[in-house]
Amino acid sequence: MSLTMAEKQAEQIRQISGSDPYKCMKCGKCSASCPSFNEMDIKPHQFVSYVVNDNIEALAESKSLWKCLGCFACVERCPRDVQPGRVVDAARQLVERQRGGDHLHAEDIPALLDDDVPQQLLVSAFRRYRR
Amino acid sequence: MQRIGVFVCHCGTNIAATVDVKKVVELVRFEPGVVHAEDYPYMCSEVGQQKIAEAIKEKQLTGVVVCSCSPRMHEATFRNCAEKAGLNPYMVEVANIREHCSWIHKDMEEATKKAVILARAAIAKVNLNTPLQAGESPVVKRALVIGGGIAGIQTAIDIAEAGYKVDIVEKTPSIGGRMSQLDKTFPTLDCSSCILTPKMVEVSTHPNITIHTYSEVDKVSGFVGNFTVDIKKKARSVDLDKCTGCGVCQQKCPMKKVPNEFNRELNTRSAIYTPFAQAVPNVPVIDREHCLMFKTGKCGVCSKVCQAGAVDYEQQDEIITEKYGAIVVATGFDIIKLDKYDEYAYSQSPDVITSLELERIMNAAGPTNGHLERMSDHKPPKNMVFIQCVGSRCADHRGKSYCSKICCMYTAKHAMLIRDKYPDVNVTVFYIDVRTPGKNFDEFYRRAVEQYHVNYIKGQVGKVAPQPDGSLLVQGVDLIDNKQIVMNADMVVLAAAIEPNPDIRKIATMLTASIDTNNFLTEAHAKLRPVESPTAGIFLSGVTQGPKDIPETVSQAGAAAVKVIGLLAKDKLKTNPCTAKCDVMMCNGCSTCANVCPYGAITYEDQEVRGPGVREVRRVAQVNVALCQGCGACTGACPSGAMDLQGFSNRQLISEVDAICR
Amino acid sequence: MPMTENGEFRPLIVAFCCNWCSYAGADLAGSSRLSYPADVKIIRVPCSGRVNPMFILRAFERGADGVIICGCHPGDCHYTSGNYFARRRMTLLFSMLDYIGVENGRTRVEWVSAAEGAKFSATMNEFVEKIKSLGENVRLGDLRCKD
Amino acid sequence: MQGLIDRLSALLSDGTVARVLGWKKGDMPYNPEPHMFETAESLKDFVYDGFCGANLSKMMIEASKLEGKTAVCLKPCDSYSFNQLIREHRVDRENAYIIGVGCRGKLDIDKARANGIKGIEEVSGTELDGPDSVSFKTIYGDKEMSYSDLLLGRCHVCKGKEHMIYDELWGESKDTADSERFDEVKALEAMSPAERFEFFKKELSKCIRCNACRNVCPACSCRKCAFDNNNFDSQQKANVDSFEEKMFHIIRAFHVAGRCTDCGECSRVCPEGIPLHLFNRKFIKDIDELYGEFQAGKDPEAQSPLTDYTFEDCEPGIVAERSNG
Repeated sequence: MSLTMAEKQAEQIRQISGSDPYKCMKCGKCSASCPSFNEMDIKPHQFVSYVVNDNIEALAESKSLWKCLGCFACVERCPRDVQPGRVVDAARQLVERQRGGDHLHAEDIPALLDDDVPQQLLVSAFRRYRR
Repeated sequence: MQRIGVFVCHCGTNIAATVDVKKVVELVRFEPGVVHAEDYPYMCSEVGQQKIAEAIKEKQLTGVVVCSCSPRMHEATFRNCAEKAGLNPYMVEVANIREHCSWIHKDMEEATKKAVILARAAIAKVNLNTPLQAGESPVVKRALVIGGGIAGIQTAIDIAEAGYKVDIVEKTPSIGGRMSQLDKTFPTLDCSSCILTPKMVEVSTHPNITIHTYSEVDKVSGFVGNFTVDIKKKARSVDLDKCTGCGVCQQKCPMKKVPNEFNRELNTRSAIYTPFAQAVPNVPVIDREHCLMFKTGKCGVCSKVCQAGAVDYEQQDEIITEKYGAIVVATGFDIIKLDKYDEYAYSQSPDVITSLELERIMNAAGPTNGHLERMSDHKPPKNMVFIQCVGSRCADHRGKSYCSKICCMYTAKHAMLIRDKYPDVNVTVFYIDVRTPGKNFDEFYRRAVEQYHVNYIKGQVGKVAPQPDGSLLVQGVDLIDNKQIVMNADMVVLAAAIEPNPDIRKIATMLTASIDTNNFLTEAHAKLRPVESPTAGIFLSGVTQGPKDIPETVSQAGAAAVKVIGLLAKDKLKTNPCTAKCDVMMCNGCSTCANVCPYGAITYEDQEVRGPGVREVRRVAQVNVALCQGCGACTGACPSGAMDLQGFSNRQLISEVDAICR
Repeated sequence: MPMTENGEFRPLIVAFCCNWCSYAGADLAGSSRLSYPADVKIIRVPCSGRVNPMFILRAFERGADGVIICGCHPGDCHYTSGNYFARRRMTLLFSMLDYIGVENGRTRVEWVSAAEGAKFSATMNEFVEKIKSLGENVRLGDLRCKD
Repeated sequence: MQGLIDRLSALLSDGTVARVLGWKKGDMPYNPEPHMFETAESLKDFVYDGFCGANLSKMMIEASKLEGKTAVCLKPCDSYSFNQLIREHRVDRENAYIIGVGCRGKLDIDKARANGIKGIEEVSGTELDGPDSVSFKTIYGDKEMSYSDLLLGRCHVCKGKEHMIYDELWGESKDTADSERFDEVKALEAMSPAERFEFFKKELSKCIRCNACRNVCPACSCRKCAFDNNNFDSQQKANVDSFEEKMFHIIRAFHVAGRCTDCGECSRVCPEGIPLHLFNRKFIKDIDELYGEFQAGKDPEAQSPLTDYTFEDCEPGIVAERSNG
């Protein structure tokens, strides 16, 4: 059985994030916790159903990917261990990898900084990807 | 050589759809000892059992193998059937070709092959079975109920009404349990103590009921029909017989700063106290941890003011030993600790409370005399937010995986009562699902919405932040509108998950009753034996078995009582004949087996042993069959193999291994 | 070597399950239709403490490729302590088998409660895979100069 | 040795004991055998020298059923076995008068043979207070070997010179340990499973099932051995390929696990020279490592690790973890 592109991407997201979207009980606590909720077009609790429905294309194009601060409030508070923050993070990685580079040198970063990227996201990323 | 009959059940299509039963019948015919084999759609049915009985008689069967569902399901059925047909019931073995075969395999050839092997193992075992006779043990006509909440009270009353003696052991100074802390009850909104107090009085005055409050079960030994229990009666420091319950001691006690457990520590009590006004017995206890007399040796006020001379600082803990035929566990629940839910600011603000605290606040005998007010500044709230499923339905490390079942209903009750009494208070409920299965339950919830205009929002709260002005900022989500909501509240009420009483692990261990990963006691069968523990003689009442509301608890309490009555009504019980047995010719008398026996069933005695070329007095093991429960730990420990287990003997098990590995 | 038509190795696995927890867990796996390979054959014992090391060696000697013992979780033994004794006995026996060069994956102890049908099935699937990876058990069968 | 004989005679004469369990001269100078001496006169054949390796504790099972006390000579390591038998109610302490005899290690005649000393007619220098070298008179002339080079394997891991139980002591003992007790086991553990398997297969293939190990073992003292009863279907000796043939030594080691004092008699008596103690010592090592140090026979009150447990005990999975990790 061969997977469609969309299914493959969804599977990739599941693997990168380590998250099982089927565990979601649609309580909305992620969205309730999210400090960037109002900036987002796809809301945190919706990320999960996009993965369940293999709709990664839409997720990749959404503004939300770049609005998530990576504060992990949703990861901490998710009662079902679905951890939407990690799903967003994985989607972000997927998009970045498709653009080519998956690796940056520290000295290259300042030049690449986009004014729109929230600072906290950078700090959060450093925190997670050091080593 | 045995004459074995093999009976293969189709179980409708449950077995026959995956296992070729005809083929099984054909193949087992050639097994050693088999003289008869047949199949039938439902072996457990009247007709099926008739077939077994007929074959036993016509073919003079000495052994029976039924290939059917799990022996845990129908072994007793088939053994009874054999016994009625004149065959020793222990000459029947069941090959489990449903749960362990047809239900888990899809390939017919493979499943059939496995079914034949399982049948072969059972046939090999039956070839070595010997008729066993069940012994008898007397039944002590007295029951013990652990826990004096509504579950324990109801069970005790029902058993007592049937004419049997019942003892209740309650850890706290009074019976009454959680229900005594509640203000009103859903869905009828009647006052909790108004319906509970008469029951408490009934139980305390019933001639067949003895109540041990401020007491704990310390040790349990024995078995169904004949348990011996040590009950530790903690020193109350007040003589139960002398005290008149006048309450002067509590008024005069100089130590009034003790957190009041009954009011969920929202206010304080004196060191000598009764938990609440309607307490049974209405006799205070001295909390020795806080009493000045016990801490400093200087005080003695209560003793001085007591007209009856009931205060006794010298009183000691006392252990009483009683015998019981049955034990009911009704240890109830508590709510979970909320220290892992910091986002709701429970530990930061006194105005974030649990629902059980709200019950006390709304109760006329509670810390605010029934006035709805904030615990921080005692002002009436304007906006109240209720948050559901705090710690329930959690897959993470913080909470419980189950639904606590009662929260949806009591939250609707709270919301309704508040809107009724304080119509200017806005009430918002954040919910994931509203679960209202139960008679008049959904109607009750709809009334909260339709009649009382309680604002139910589908969604959760992410954060509660105390503000400098004393209000609480609540950030939640409305999933229907797909909007984040940020609102101000004066009080936030958390529907915290319930969990079994933390003492239950210790108690279950003493009773050797199985317990699940959530600390609820396991039933003997989830559907068909819901009030019995798998451990014979142990029964379950109330939330100790799983989350339930009051009406469910009361019906289950009654059901447990019926099971107890059914047991106590018997004069004698048949004992399990599958006990250990020592071959004195082989026994070394080394005591290894006695060291591993959990029941103290093995003793040693000098006995004259006679056999081929042997006639001497030897120290050999003796098994007390009334105590032996048939675990077989001794058989594995015995170096010589002298100790064997009847019904699961070494030879039988080895022959099963051989049959499977053939 | 026992094979199916397509040349796949089908191991022979004996599972000893205690009556109170693991056998019931296996029943629950059945009633929940949680499948595991037919290679696993279950023998009911009252308690994991009933399993004599002789039974395990016997199974191996008669051609079993793997033996698994399932009992109540520590602390939950229906007979209070049987699984604790089983735990020590099996630890020492398994260590001895490993010592004489028998692959240690061929023996296993797992605590499965009556409520853990899913765990029972998962454990058996995993164990069968493990035994398949180890292949046929030759070592215990001919420990003493069969050839 | 004469002092010991005199003391034993006195015990017999004054009626303290009814008999003496000791060693008697054998047909060769290096094979004294256990013997029950009933009279003072018979003690003229009593011998106690470097070849008295035999552990006499097991014989006390039968002796303690006899009328009157039996004097028994126990070396320090034998006293562990005796204690263990007390714990298992197999011997009657009251019926035993224990002479704790000194020991400076016992000798293995095969070590001399391996060293080319054959055709032995006489041996001297093996007594307790003897010299550091042993002299052999052989048909090929006189030979000499140092006492320590002749020691039994077990004496190189001596448990110590203290007697665990005795009524009186005779002679000085010496701790002869000069290597680590578990070195041999560790060396095996360091091999690959395939190498270990080959090692044990080679060793066990030598077994002729003579039952010498079982007959000499003080822990293997069952009235009727599990291998001789048909409950396990393990008794058919005729079948070369039968269950017991293959599993005998593993099962035997398991049956004595937690009870074996590591006296080493099994390896000493094996006519095929199978290092049977390697099974027992593996169990002892595992028990020490997993459940805390335990020496069977040291304390007759101590609970055997196999009839004991703690909630926190390791899981059987530890075997794979240790082995693979």
